[in-house]
Amino acid sequence: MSHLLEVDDLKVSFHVSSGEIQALRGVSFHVNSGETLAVVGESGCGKSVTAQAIMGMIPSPQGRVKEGRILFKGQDLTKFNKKQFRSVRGSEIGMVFQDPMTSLNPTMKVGSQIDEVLVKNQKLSKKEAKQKTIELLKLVGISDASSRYSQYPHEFSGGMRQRVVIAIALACNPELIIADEPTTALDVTIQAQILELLKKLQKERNTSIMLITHDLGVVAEVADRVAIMYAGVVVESGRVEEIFENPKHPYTWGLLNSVPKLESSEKERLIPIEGSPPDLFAPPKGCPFAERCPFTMEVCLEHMPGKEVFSENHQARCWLNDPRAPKNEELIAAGRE
Amino acid sequence: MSYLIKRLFTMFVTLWIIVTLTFVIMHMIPGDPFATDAKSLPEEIVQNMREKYNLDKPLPTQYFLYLKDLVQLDLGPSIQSKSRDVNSLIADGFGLSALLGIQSLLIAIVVGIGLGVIAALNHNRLLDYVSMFIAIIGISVPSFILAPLLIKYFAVEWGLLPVAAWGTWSHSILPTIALAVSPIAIITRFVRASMIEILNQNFIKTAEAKGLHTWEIVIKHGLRNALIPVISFIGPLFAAVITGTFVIEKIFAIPGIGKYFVDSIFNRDYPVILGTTIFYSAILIITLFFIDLLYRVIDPRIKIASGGDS
Amino acid sequence: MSQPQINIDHLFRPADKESLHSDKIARPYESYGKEVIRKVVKNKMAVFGFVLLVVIILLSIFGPHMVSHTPSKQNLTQGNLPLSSEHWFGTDDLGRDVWARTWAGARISLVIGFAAAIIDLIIGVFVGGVSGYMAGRGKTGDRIDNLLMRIVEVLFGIPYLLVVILLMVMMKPGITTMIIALSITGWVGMARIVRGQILQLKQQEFVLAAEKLGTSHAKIIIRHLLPNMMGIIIVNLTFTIPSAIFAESFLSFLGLGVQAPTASWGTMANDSLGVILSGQWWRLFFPGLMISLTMFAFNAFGDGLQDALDPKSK
Amino acid sequence: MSEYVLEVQEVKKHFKMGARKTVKSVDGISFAIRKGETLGLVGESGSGKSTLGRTIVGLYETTSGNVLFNGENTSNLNGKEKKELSRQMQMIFQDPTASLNPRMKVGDIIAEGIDAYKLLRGKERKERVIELLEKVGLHADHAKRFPHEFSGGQRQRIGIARALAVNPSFIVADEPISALDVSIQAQVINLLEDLQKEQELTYLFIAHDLAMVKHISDRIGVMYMGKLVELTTSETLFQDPLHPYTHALLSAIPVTEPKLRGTRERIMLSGDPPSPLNPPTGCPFRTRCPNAIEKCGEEMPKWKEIKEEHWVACHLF
Repeated sequence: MSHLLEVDDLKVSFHVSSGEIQALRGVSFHVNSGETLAVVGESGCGKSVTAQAIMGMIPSPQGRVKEGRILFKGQDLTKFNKKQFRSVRGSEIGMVFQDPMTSLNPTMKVGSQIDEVLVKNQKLSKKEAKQKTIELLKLVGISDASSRYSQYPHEFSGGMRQRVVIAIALACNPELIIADEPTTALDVTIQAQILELLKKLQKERNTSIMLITHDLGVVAEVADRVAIMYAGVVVESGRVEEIFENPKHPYTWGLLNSVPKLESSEKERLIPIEGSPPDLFAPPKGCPFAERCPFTMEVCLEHMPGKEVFSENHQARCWLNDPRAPKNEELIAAGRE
Repeated sequence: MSYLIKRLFTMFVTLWIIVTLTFVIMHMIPGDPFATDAKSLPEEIVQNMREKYNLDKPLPTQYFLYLKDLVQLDLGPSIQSKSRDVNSLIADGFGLSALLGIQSLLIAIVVGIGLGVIAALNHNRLLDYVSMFIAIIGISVPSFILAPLLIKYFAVEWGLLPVAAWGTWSHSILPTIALAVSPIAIITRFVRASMIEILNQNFIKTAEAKGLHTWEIVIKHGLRNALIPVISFIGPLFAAVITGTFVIEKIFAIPGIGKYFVDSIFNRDYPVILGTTIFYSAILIITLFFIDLLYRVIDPRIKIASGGDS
Repeated sequence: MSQPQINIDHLFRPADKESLHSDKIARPYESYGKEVIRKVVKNKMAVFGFVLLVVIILLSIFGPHMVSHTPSKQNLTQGNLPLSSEHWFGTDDLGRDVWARTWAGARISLVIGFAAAIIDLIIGVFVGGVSGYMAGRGKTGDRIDNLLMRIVEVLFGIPYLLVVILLMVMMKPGITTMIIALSITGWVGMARIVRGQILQLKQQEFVLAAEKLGTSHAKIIIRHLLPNMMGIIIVNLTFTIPSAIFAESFLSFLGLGVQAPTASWGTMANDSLGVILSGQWWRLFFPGLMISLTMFAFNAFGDGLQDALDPKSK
Repeated sequence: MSEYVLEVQEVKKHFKMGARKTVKSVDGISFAIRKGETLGLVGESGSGKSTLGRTIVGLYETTSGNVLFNGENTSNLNGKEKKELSRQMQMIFQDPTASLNPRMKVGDIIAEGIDAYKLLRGKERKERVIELLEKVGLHADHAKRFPHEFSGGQRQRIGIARALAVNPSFIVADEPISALDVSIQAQVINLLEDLQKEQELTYLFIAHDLAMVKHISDRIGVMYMGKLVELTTSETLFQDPLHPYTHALLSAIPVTEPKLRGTRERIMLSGDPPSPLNPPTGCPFRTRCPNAIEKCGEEMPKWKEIKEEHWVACHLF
């Protein structure tokens, strides 16, 4: 199966008055047809910039794709001009944003905001578009869709607004939906509804989803594969089971350890990752995680680790996986616990 | 509904305070409207005049008599132009002033929004700097400097347009331009600032992700939202245009209401000063009221009935 | 990615982590003031405005002394002279030196501008501050806020130039009267801005935290609220000063402001209104240019400052 | 002296919105916290949990009801006693960016309470600031820096140091970790736990992350639309929840491992919480409750102790 989306060694920088922020420093991953890829990482690791790069929405003139390719159905999006991007956005790639409270135009009727994308990309008449919009509203679980059509966003709750944003992303039946923290701003009961909706829609329509999140619970719930990002690089990627059961990167161990286990009844002390992520103004020359890693070796400080491939899907960038690394199994096992 | 009632009530209170203040100030002014003519007029006639204008009565009585007339929309007689009352003076002048005001305001709104949007779309690029430079120039050059320059070049040197006074519509072109320049600049600045903010909002990103063209995003999603804060600014702007006409009407010798107002101050023509002040204030207050309503129409988040607590 | 040409085998041993400062500072140190100055300096228009402003202020101080003519000395035989080495900006119909008069006028404009702005600042910050701070503090607090806001609302509804004109008519014309007249309604804008800011800041958690820690009202206002509003207040000032200057020249032009023979940009413009057509362009040009340059300088500087103080700008 | 550090009795906090509308953010809540205990408070946004926290520490005046601290009614005290009591109840805020004054140096921020209560001066004050900085894992030379130079986690630790500066015995932590990254959250939680042991602190821990609340709390209260609907030990709440809302809340937590996907029974709530401006009659949860009966629309269920240490407000029990 060929990849629907393939990001290859993508480098993006932002130029601000005080210098260059290297937001993406060689990001590679892919999304297959019909699967959900979760891109996980803490704030500032480059998850959202990756999404912006795919959509051609990196703020210019400060931000710029410096190197790498983004292949979508075989075409390199980094070579696209504005017009080409417009033909992809909305019709082939849909996008769901983080904050449903501000992602809808407050002075435009909810229905018209969905219509618009249909009229633009599918050249439907106003009337056809309205009909389709009402169907879409029903599809995303908004009851009383025809009267809701002519209401304004402020008359909708957060959860319902996010459903509308999803309806916009879905309207033209795109092959890929990029969802940037779609449930972060929502309450847990609403989050469950939205995740359930995304799962259902994916099953019905066979859409690929690139889900950006920082919440491992969300990942465990919906992802097929996972890419873990840290300081502008993908440090580990693999099938969701592999990542949760056999993680190969100390950062992944750290992430898994720092959330309390609901299932365990004993009160265990959390194992945090000490320190904070590096500043991308002056990223370290070696492994970006070396400063916070409990197993740092001298090599980690000097050289960026290469990709270590464990299975068809599972890769990690860590010197510990190098055959030359000391087999400190106990230590590593302890860290993974 | 309660909002409308409250709003109307405040309007009347404001107007009443203005009437009272103006009335009190008027009568504290040193100098007598008949002082200049006093020598040539026999004492008896002056006395008659005082009676006619109620000036012989105690101040509170004068005040209540004035209010009584005012309620019937009668602004009283003028002192200078003896045959005329203030109502007819205003009726004469208002048409010209309103034409000038509306013409220049319309130009200002169209040009100002255009320049502001262009500047915002090119934020921190050449066209932004050019637009802002034009705007700052517009704010910096007072109309009483600009107007003579316009006359000198367009009318005198090049002979393109009539010099001054009032006649055909072409007479109104130069004063309209002179009056529009500063509102253009002010609107440009406001629209730019507001538009830049709106273009950074998340819903603009949603619109972009829909595959819309930049101009579609600006017109359908940006402009209406960007204009909401600008609308609240049109009230004071309207006041600026009104007061701007004082100068313009003086320079172009246009017999508008502004000219009457300035003349009446020099002539100590109490009833005219009072009348025009009240008239101006009323116009401004009513404008502010309609702008407030417009605001609520454009922004669906505010309901007229609820008084806007969202 | 791996470097096969360099032998790194020996590096596979635990690193000395002590040398790594685990809790280092995220960003290099730059104080708020320095940051603002850096951003303003980057803005060419703002720098230009600031330099222009300094030049105008210096000329208003020293300008009249640079020539031997006093601003109001008449010399009817020297009337309406064009520019010369004797009269740098020419003379008016009464033979007065336009250079001297222009800079004497600048003094009046600047004094009125700054004085009116400072009075606006004091009253506006006080009323806005009290109103905003009291709002939501029990019944009395709400009442005080309500009362002050009603006053502001009514004053806001009055076209301010009308009030100024009326006051100028009522009182003896002159600089003091002008300043009083301009400040009577001028503070309303500042009060509204300050109140809005305070209402917003009061909701910020750092103000709640200070309150929780037992910090007194006065200290909360001085240490937490005012420093965080300074930017907006200063920007507002850079726009009130030129509008006061504008109002002065406007009123003087109408004959309601500074009285003859005192020189003011407005009166000079008014005097020369008739003669511009007959060719003595310098009599309108120089005062007009100076008003425009002053307005331009303040506005350009204010715009730059506003951009620099905007936390969203980089 | 009472066994409880803090007793909240029928506390209400209503906000007036305009002339006629009132939002009942906190509407008759009662509970008590023992010394050294951590009580977790969970609920969706708008449930009133933050308002309750702020009301307890005295940032908001109660509309009605009493807050007792060490057995003393906080509203009956005179100025001096009130100030002393206020010192003992401190608060940690949600947003590590907004809760620190950007124009003040970190050292002065931490010393703010010391200054306000005139606890220490000069050299002693300086030493205390350094001691506090080190206690929360920062360095002495950080005192001269401004907040914007720190990362989110570091800022939150500064906020904790500020609260500790006045030696409180009770701390309300209002969503102290919700604005932080996952890897940083654990740092802050561990710090809070260590401090609690060291200084015998009592916590009211407000959060919406149920897993974290379970981890740190001895007992947990669940809030819905201004009311407490269930309160029990964390163990019991997760193993034997009673209120239908608690059930739904628990079942909505995402699984922690992909292999558990689909194993848990899901109670999917339909719809959103009702508008606080226009709450439903009777039990506020009945509009979304899968088990609602007729009685639920008629009256608000009583707050009662069903089993030992297990309180619930629901007509089904």
